Amino acid sequence: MELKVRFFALYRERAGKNLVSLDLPDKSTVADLTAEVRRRYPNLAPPEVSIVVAVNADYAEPETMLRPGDDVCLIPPVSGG
Amino acid sequence: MELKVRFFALYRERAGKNLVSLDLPDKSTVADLTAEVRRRYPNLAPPEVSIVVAVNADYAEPETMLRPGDDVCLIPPVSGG
Amino acid sequence: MIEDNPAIQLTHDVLDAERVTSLVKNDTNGAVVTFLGTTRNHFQGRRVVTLEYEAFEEMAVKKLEDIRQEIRAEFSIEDIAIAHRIGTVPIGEVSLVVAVASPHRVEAFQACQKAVDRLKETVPIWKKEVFEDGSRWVACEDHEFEVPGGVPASAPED
Amino acid sequence: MIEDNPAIQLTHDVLDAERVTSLVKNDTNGAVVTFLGTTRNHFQGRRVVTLEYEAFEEMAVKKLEDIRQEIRAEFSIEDIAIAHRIGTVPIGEVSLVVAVASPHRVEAFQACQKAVDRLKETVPIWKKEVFEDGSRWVACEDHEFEVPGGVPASAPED
Repeated sequence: MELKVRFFALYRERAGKNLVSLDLPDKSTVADLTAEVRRRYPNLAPPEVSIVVAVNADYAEPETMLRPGDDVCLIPPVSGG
Repeated sequence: MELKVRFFALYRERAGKNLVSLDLPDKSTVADLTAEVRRRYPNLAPPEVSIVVAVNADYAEPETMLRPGDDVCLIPPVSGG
Repeated sequence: MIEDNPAIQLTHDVLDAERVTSLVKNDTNGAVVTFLGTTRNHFQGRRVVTLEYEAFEEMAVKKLEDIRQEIRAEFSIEDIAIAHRIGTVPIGEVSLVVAVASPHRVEAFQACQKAVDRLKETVPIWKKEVFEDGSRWVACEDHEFEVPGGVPASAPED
Repeated sequence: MIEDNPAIQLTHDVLDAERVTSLVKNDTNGAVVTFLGTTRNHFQGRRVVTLEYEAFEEMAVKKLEDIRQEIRAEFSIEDIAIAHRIGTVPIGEVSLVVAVASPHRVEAFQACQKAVDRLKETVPIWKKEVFEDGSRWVACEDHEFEVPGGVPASAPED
């Protein structure tokens, strides 16, 4: 399935894009997606820092299964206030 | 010595006055003054509640010695805010 | 206003919380915590019609300044301003503003709360709740302050 | 403003702290605590020229509303309003307003502080400090977030 993935803030700047299309096998999980993101953008985050993902505007666990049409966003460490 | 004593809030209302002249022996203390106040105004405060006194706009201990010309005020329990 | 220090205000006028807060804001502070005390419309189910604040003004101003200095020493905070309204304060209006600013928020919250606590313990200001059928000096006319055979606390006093 | 709930505001405009506070005030509340986050002019000795806030707006609004509901459940508080500014925020201006009102002050202080803490943990908003010679995403570009051989954190990014 093809998924649109949005990048914000530091990730947007490091990737040089705010939207990326990824082709993933059906039944891929959030963990599969972040692994693919790391392959394509090795400089996004150091290996020991996990990449947080929001699916349909809520935080998702690594084992969450993705579905076609999901709104997927990568969330760098937040710093509002 | 003669001392002017000011009453505020509940004490003012219970005494029916905001200023009283008291004649006290020289070298009287704050405790002597409150004893005299209680004799003249037995309904001011119950015996188990101590009457707080400010001398020259600061809280005074019971053993503080009074001097002629001191600004003496009786301070009911405060409730600002 | 009783004296020249703009960070301490005791006034019969309506309080301007924005003005008090602006006294503490500056470009090195990242956090501003403001407390507003507002007059409530009920006490133990009785409807409060209005509130009357009385102050021993000279001493109240001194005690408020003491609190400012205490807070500055305890929390390494420079910027704190306090304003208290006295006289008649209609229900829902602001009787107290305490504004504290600090580079960091934890200190700002702690310092503001401590300043309000100290004010309620030490500053000679008294609040009277006026009901439709009587009145009550808050903190004074609690159970332990009843005088046997004395003036009943809930009697009309004005 | 992203949606209809007036107690949650995400905006590119200057924040009006008085308006946010007025949303929580009512005659049954005796205590209002307001937190203002303001933009600081320095970071570790470097002069900050301006700040840029970026948000994942749809999710940020949802998360802010989650915080309101959490606070209401935990502290039995009804009245809480949050406003966050995004985009460019000049130094010294307000980026965040959290206002909480309660009949009693202890709960108001605790609830306000908790709301600010939760916001900084969970709401997808990012702050970039812009220096004269570079910039830095706060919280991201700490030591542990450096990518070996990657983009140096202090390099000019725009």
